[in-house]
Amino acid sequence: MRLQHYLGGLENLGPVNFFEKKVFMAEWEKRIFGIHTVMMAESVHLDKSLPKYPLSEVPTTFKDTWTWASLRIGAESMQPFEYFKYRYYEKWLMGISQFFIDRGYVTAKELETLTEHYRAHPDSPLPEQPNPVLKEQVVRYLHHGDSGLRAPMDEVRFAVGDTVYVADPEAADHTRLPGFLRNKKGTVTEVYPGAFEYFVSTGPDGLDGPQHVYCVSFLASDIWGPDKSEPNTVIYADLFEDYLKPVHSM
Amino acid sequence: MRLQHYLGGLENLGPVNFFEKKVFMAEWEKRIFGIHTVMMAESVHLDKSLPKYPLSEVPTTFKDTWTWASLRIGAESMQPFEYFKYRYYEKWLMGISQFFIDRGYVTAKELETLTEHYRAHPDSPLPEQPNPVLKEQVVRYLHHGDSGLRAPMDEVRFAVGDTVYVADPEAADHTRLPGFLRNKKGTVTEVYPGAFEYFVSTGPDGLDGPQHVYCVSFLASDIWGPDKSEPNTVIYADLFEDYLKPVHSM
Amino acid sequence: MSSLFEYDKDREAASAAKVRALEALLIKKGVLGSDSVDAVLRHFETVAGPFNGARIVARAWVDAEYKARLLEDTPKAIAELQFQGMTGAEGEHMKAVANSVTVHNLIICTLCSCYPWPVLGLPPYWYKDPVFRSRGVREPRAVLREFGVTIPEDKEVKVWDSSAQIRWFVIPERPAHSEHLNEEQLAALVTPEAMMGVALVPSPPPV
Amino acid sequence: MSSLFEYDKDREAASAAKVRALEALLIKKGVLGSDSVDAVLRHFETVAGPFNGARIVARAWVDAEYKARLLEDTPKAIAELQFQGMTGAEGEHMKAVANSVTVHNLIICTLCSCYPWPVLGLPPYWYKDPVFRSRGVREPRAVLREFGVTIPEDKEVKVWDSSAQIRWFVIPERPAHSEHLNEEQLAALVTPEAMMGVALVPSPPPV
Repeated sequence: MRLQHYLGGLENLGPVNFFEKKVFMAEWEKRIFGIHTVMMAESVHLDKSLPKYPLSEVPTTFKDTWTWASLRIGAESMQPFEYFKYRYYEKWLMGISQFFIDRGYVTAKELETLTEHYRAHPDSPLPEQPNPVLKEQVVRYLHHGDSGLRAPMDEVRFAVGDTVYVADPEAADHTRLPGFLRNKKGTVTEVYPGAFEYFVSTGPDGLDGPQHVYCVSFLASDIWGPDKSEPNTVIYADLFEDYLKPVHSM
Repeated sequence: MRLQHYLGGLENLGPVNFFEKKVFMAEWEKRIFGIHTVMMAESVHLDKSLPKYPLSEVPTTFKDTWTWASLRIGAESMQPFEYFKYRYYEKWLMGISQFFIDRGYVTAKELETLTEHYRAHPDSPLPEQPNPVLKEQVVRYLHHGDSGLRAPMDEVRFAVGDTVYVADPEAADHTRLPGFLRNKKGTVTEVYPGAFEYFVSTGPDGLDGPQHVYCVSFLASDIWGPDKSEPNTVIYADLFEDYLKPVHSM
Repeated sequence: MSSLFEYDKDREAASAAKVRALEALLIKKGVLGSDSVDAVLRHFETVAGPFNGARIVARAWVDAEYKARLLEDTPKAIAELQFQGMTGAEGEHMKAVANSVTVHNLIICTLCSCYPWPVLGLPPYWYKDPVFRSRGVREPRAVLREFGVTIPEDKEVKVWDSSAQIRWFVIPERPAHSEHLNEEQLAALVTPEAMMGVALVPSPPPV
Repeated sequence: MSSLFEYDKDREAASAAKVRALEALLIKKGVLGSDSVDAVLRHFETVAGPFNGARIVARAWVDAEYKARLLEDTPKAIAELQFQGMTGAEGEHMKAVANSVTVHNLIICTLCSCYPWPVLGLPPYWYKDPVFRSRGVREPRAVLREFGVTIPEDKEVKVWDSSAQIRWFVIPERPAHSEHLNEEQLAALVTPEAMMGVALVPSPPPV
């Protein structure tokens, strides 16, 4: 487990920076957000997600799967102390640049050289090469999304009202199980209809193929202890089935 | 508790940077190390530590207590995520500068203005004002140190071989109790002769006035669990008496 | 305070040059069109944003049956309003939770920054910051107090941590003394913060 | 690897200017003399340093009775050698621990960077780095392997975490095939890393 999986519950962090309501701290951040979102809109997995997009008709040289998982893996697999050195979109820029280098779309040298160029000439324009069909797909994607919803599986392991324990699987690079819930006791409050595909395997962490998702409630006092928790507080989390164990297994 | 008190045991941090054997990464770091050490050598508490230094004969305008605790408080009370953004001596420079501003020795404005001057003229010299008597005290301090050793207290609460539990006192800004040992079970392996004064109160954390210090051993498997610890490994820590509870108190 | 997120000019200029170089290269290589990124940004100015959430909340305030349907089947009730793109990216599976005299709700994503884009747009920096993500689940009442919202001890606090498909948003309580406002005027009172559960909707100034 | 600690020139220049301004102001205000900081630095070139530890270790290797006294009462045995400043700053309460065929020792300070200055001088950057401080107590054997030292499972590993007065140092095992070396030659083999417990002392090259 890495520190970034255990953010929930760290103490003595000082005030939340509530006054910073900006979505982007700098203009450049909009561009990396946009690049990421276009990548999601042309990811090869979109012919398996809902709705099924006619991706073969979209003229793009992008031939990879790019989902939120891809982006999260970049940030979660960082050296934990490095994680805190960078602002949110700085981490996106690092992860996405590295992805394009690793997958051979651009070379590190190309990127470095052109970065120097734009550093020296910040107003130098981008190449003018519109791609109307891709633009249409981007707009379509933004309007219709990308769901991993599947038909329900034969066996639903838990029912509303069941007491469950949260598992503590090995998780090195990526997980959807928050650290503060591991090994805690909760109650199923909702069984979502259908099963959900995460599109990316998280390896030993357990996500691979469609599975049921549950909403599970936890008393704050069961998580932080009665002395160190606020009164009358309940935390709800959506958890994939593989992250839950029946109470008798403990 | 702050993250920096819980460093011991964090997982998935990647390799130790063993190849960086330098003590100072930049020349400027030597200067802040030196300033800190001179402050320790002219701290007003030195007429109470061993040996008792004739501090009143040393011509200095420094009239405060400055011990390791003073420096540690600066780093430990940082916002935890900020802690990881700065290199070791950067944190010293931040803490020590702030101390001199807070205590009125220099103003923020003076420091800022002169910093700009040296930024523009890095080779501009320091003022030439030697202080041979202070220099002598610095050399004396470095040779003879600064011990908080006191006569033993009447009651020594634990004996070699005793099983003890480690307390978990509130600790916001400064503690000498590593987080990973809190609430763990250990065995006293040595009772150090005499009592020790820490010179600085740690408030609700508990250090205040002289107390006995014990060497306590912990099986790695008792700390990290049998599945997540290396075999045949024992951790020894020196713990102040206030951090220990007898086994029957649990 | 905002200095926590403000870095020096050199660092920003380096990032700006790098992202521009990346976008230029991706255009040249055919991964992006030069109009692709702008299409994304335009979407969050015109289609997806807190203006949608505010209108949904206002409708729920003036129509109790609509509110019941919204809580029962959020996507279906939102579809009634015929906004565009309401099941689009990051809104595929949304769920509304309602504040009341007995319950206060707060949304959070401790692992990343999940957020219901179609109804709230993109999240502010503090929502993505590790400080909120750490504290929001451990001491939500203390965090709310910093935002000026004091929740009495006998009122339950529910924190919703997104870690799978669902993106939650909060229907705040309708403020007192707002009987004279119409639906559009009510919508104008609803802030993104209120729909995240870190703020209440204040009463309108007396007429 | 060392890039983890290497920052850009601007950042270093800003720190350098700030520390110089601070030192200049403190000199002007009479807190420091212009010769004070240099006196500190000179101490670590001439008086306190790993050259002392190496000579203590070599003596322990050639004289078993000295080694026994060193382990029994470290300050008293060090005093026999009549080095300067051996009970000085950060050496007021030192303790030697010995490696053997059954035990390997490692020193660490998880809370800060405590280190026995008189015998080892000042610690290297990695010792002060949070990564070593985190991992050294949890997986000392894995950390040692990265440094090229494999400790067999049946050999006990003892980790000494400084959190009060004692500053530990390690007497490494005398290397094989070193019978022909005299005390001074042996001292030349002893590295600071060996006295911290992250390295072994290699055998000298065959004559």
